[in-house]
Amino acid sequence: MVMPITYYLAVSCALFAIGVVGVLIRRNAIIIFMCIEMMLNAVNLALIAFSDYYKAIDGQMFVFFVMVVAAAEVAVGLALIYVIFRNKGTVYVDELNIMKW
Amino acid sequence: MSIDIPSISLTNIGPLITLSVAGLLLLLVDAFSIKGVKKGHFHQIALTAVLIALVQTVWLWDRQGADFSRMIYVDNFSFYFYVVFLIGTGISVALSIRYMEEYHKSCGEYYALMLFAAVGMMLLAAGGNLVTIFLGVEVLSIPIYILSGMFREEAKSNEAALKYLLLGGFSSAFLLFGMAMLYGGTGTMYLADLAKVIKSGGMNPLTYLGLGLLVVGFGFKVSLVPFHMWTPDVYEGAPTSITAFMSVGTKAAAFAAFLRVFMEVFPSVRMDWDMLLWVVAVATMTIGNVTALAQTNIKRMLAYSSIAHAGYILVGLVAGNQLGGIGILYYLLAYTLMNLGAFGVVILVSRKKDSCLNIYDYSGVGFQYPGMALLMSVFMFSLVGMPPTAGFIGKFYIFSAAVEAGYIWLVIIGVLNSLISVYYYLRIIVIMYMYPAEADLGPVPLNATMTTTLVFSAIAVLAIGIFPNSIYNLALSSVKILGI
Amino acid sequence: MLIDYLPILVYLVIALGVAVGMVALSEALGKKTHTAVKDLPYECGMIPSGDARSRYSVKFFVIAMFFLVFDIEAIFLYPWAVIYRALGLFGLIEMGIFILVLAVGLAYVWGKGALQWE
Amino acid sequence: MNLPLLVGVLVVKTLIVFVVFLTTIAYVVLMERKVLGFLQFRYGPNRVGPWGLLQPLADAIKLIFKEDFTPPSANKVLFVLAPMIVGLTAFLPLAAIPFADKILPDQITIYGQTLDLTVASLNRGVIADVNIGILYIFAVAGMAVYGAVIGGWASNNKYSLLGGLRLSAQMISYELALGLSIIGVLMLAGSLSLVKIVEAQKDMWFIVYQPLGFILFLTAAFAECARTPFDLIECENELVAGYQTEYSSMKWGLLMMGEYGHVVIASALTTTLYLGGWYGPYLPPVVWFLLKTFAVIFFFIWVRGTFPRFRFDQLMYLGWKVMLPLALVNILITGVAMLYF
Amino acid sequence: MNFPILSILILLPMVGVALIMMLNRENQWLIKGTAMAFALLEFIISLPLWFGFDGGSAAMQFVERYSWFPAYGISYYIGIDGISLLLVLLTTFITPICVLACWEDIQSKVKEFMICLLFLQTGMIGVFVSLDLFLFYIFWEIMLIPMYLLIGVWGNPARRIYAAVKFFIFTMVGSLLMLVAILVLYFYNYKVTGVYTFDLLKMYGLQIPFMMQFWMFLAFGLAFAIKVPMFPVHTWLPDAHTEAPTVGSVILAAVLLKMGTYGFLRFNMPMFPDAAWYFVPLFSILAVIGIVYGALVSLVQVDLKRLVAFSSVSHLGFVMLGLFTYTMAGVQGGIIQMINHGLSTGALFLIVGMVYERRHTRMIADFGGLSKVMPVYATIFMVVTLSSIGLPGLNGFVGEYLILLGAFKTNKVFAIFAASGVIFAAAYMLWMFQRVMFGTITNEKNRNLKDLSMREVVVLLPILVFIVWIGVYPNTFLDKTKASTANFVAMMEKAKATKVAVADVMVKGDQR
Repeated sequence: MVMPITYYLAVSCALFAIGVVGVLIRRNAIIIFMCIEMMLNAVNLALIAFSDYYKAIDGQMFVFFVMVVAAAEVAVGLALIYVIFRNKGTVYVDELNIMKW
Repeated sequence: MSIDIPSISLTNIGPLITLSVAGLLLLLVDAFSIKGVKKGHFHQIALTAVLIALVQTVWLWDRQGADFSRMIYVDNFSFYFYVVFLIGTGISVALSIRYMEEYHKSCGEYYALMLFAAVGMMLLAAGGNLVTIFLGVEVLSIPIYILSGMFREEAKSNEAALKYLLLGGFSSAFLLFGMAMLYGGTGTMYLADLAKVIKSGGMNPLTYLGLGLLVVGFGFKVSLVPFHMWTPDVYEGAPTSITAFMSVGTKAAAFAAFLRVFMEVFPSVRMDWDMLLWVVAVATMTIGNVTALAQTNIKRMLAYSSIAHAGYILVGLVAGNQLGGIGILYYLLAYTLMNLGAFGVVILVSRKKDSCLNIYDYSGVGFQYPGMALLMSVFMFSLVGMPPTAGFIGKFYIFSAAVEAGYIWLVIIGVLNSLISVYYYLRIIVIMYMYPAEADLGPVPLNATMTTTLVFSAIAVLAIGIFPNSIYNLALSSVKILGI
Repeated sequence: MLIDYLPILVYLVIALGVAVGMVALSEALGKKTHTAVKDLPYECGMIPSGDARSRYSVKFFVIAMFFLVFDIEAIFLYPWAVIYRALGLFGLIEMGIFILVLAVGLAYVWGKGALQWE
Repeated sequence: MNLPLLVGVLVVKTLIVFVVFLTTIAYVVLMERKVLGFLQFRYGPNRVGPWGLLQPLADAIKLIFKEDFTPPSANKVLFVLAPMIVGLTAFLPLAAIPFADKILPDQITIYGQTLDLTVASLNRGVIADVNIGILYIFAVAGMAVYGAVIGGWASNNKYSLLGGLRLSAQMISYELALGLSIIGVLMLAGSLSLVKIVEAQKDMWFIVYQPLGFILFLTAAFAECARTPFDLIECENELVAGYQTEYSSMKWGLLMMGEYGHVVIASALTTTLYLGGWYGPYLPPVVWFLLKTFAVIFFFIWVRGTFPRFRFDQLMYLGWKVMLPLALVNILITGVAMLYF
Repeated sequence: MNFPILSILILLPMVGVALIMMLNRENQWLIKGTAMAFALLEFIISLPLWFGFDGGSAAMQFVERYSWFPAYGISYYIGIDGISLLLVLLTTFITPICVLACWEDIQSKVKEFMICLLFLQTGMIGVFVSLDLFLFYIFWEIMLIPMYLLIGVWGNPARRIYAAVKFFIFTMVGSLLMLVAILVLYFYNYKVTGVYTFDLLKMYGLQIPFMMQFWMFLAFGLAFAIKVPMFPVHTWLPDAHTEAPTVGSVILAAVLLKMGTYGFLRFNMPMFPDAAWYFVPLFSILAVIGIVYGALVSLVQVDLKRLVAFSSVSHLGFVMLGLFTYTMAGVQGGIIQMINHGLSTGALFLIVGMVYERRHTRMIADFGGLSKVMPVYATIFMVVTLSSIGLPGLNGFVGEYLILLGAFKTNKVFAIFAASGVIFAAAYMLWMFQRVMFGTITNEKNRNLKDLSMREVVVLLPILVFIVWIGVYPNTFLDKTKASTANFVAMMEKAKATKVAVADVMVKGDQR
């Protein structure tokens, strides 16, 4: 039951692409944020697949770090979004327009 | 199960440890207000740490090799950047003091985060493995996300932080995907091994994809066109001291990694990326400069100009020769000094909170505060690239590198861009010296540390501009490591 | 390798079947009547006031964020713990540093009063 | 390898284990009522069947036939989904918990076909001996919080929402302590597989080496199951019934099954991690395992009958400021001890 | 040569700057005095150059060379030959005059003004004495900053900023392209010789392919042409001159414009001789256009200063024409004309400035009959005007005569057109003089104007002395430049000869 690496890659790329598109078209900061996380997880998938493919541990180790980083990013991000929601009452990036985008 | 315990020497990352420990200490001191440490004096801890780290770096100089199972390079290239980051951090810390007091935020975590960001920068410059590089990027970025949003009550600050976070995260994801692809294409994450594989004809669709995505990822961090959209907003909204810090720190760190990765891993496939970077460099310089022309907010102006500077620096990378490497290293040091100096004056002039950020608020500063105006002029002329300042020598190196490599047109576009930049940098000087003061500007609350720092920066800008030899030699011994 | 997870898949199917089946069973068997008062959200017999989905204390968010960070950090301890015997003193020192950093983070959060519920 | 046959055996084995598990849950409810009655000098249920032994059956029939009411103001999909999640997350961890050493021979012959039962640990007293068993359990059990939050939010009831939020805050707070407290065990066992962990206790239960870890784990487990003294989410005098307020019929039944399922799982896990799992003299492994588990369950009920409830701030205080640092200390102590003793 | 006289000349003003920075800004007298003292000291120190200079040698003299930036082959390499000798002396000579001239003119921000002035002096001297391309470029750029500030801060309020920025940007355009060219040259030199150097004299001997010369000549040429200013890129000059304070205009006219012509002479032509020959027609035509255009435009000016400014365009056209003849007469004429222009146009600006101080207007129409109320002024004005026109016996004649002589030898058409410039010059200058000085006093405000003060006479007198000196006995100056000029002409001839030889070979090859 060994799956070819291309399957994993395809899923990973698809996830990544969905994430990118989500970031680009969605306007809700939280959803954008989730899309970014999805991109990171897509990468994780790819890394693990490669790691398995090369029978090397590097990729899996990298995934750990990515997870940590993602968590830290989420912590900061949610805090920020919360503050913004309290100050402005919205999390839609369109409405955050004191400065030009 | 047997595990090879790598022999590691913590002294090799002494500066990083110092800064981290100091950062943790700051957090504790802040949270528990230990006796004998006044709340307002956190910056002293931070500055001390920076100094110690600087001494450590100097002491480490000329060590060679790698440590932590080759995850971290211990070489002059890293050390050079350590010095740049430490100078940048030190100056930024000094510039923050009054700014923080004004906001009644004499908070330890502010300085702690700065130190952590500096650690990230160092990690980025020293990374010998894609993992370390990615970690560096994030350890650098995450504190800066927070720092940009430090002023919780200010909508602008919030907005800047969120924008930076979203786009920063976005770019990290690209960078990461690129790294994954490189890994997938070659089966290794060590830069040295990657280079070997690629040199022996290991380029395949995955590695090409990885290469491209790396450019995107780094491009975001150093704000290359077309990945520059975040820069002006974030620079404008973030607290000025942080804008200063990130404008130099992030850029220098990302360029360090950019340079290391492209010079070490991809030199054998130069043909594949030099035209790409050529175009990006031209676009970056031009768009940065032209847009900067239209700005009236000085922070925005400096933001766009920083984009332009990224373009100049990229020229050095396109050149890709030894001189180019030296040019980039020198330029980043010069840029650190001059840009921080400029932001320092901006902080001084914006007397009350973030007022006086319009360039016309500088009317009459020239003769009311001759010292400050003189400093600003030095920094502006340096940013323009007038001799005998550091900015000139930096551009000189970079452009001469490109000439040497045969990119005459790139250089011509570069100098024409410098010309455009003359206009908006000069405008500040015009306004300072040639416009009448609209009203009495009132006292500028000077602070001994800040003043000393700014004077130091100005003198340094002139000194390394007039006597670039020592820096050249340092940079030379650093770039040699890259094998160019 | 993968075959080791087959039982889990089987078990998942069965458990899911049971869970869904139970709900479906009572859905199918129980009778349904609606009255105006019965349809109201339960507030001890009072007429409900205000929207139930209002904002709630920031504390919950803060806790969630702390968890996120600390839990992920804790995850790092697992692989380490498994091979601790092989790592020996080296592992202890490394993880000691790691735990120290975690502890400083906790102390900071503590000192700043973020763990204070009231 | 004959896959269909393998799956067939697997299904049978799994079904048996699962039914036993469900029955256990049902009887834990009864046991609780009986024990609480005993502790309070009264009888528990004693009308349905001898000593009330058929009470669970009666309850089940009642629940199934009760009106399945979904409040119109609730979010329908989520409202239905929540109990399923709660139920599932209580059922699923069982898959990785070993209840005996070997229960079947390595090879059996069915319909003339020889089947190698070592594949997928079919011969062992565990549904799935995966090498990351403990992670699996945490991963699945951690999802329980979704059930509570979704249920609380979907009900569109203030009590529910607050209950759900409290539960989530409580669960994630104690999940940290829970996760960190078992690291000592992992260090001793050197594996994440629960089977390996049990096997590592052949000579000595880990509770001996890990007294602090055991206490922390058990406390955290109480909180995770939202049992007294941490049952703030449904403390009837504050929040009616917490996130369960709007639920009725079998949906509520699933919630209850989830709750008691968690208790059973937590007890089984305590047994596995600290009390030597199936090991014990004279009696068969399964019996030992059940004995130990029920002892822990009894302890759960005993505590419920004895302790007062915490206030929410006290709960948070305990979780973050006592348990978490202690868990970290425990790791260091274990580390040092393993090096030098 | 032991005594580092040139370095002292470069550094002394900086010492003055440092000193003035420390003075209290309230004490204007002290500031002015210090500046004056330094300017005079500078002049005195520069005098030994004249006496110590060996006019019979074309070699660089007073050479100082220190390794500055060895890795790059940059050195602090300075020295003068006959050409730069005169220009250095002109600089040191003009500066004290300027300090004295602005004694009362500049009232506000005196401290900064003096700082700029002395700073500027460093830059100017540096440009004239640098023999290292890199060093030269640095001085070339540094000099921009104080001049820019002089125009922008102390200029005419209405349009000073526009003028200052225009000046700055025009100059930068050229100089940045020059920087690129310098770099290209530098690396070409390395490729050919294997030595990293910015040494100018080494570049002279370099054999550069023609196409490269072509572009390099253009790149360098643009920088210098803007500075000269030559015809199509001259537009910054009238603005800068008009808006600058008197002293700014004087220095601009007297010294800064010379840097352009000096640059052609020192860098462009010897380094890229083939291209230099190639471009003779183009640049000669531009020079002639400059002469005629400058003169014609001067005719219609209503503003005194603007008129003088456009006359500069015309005069410098002469210089360029002279240089591009590559003949002994033409080049020497060009050199001497540089000095002449420095003296007479500088004096003209001073004169205009003096009347401006009194009347605060520069419109020709506002004046008339000044000779009656200001006889001394009128006399000096007359002499300077005539000098500018090129009256025999005064300096202008010498230069223009030599240039036309050179031009006639090489291309008569250009010479004829250029000669017409002399006539136009007479026309606009004399007409201007007449309108300002003669006639009846139409404007009552002019009736009570004071004649020149002692200080103002002292300012102008030294210039007059030289105007007459050069006019009567130019050989004093020509002798000093002779050897250097001869050397230059010989270099150019040699290049032409090789080019002809190459062409011959090619032609013969064709025939075979």
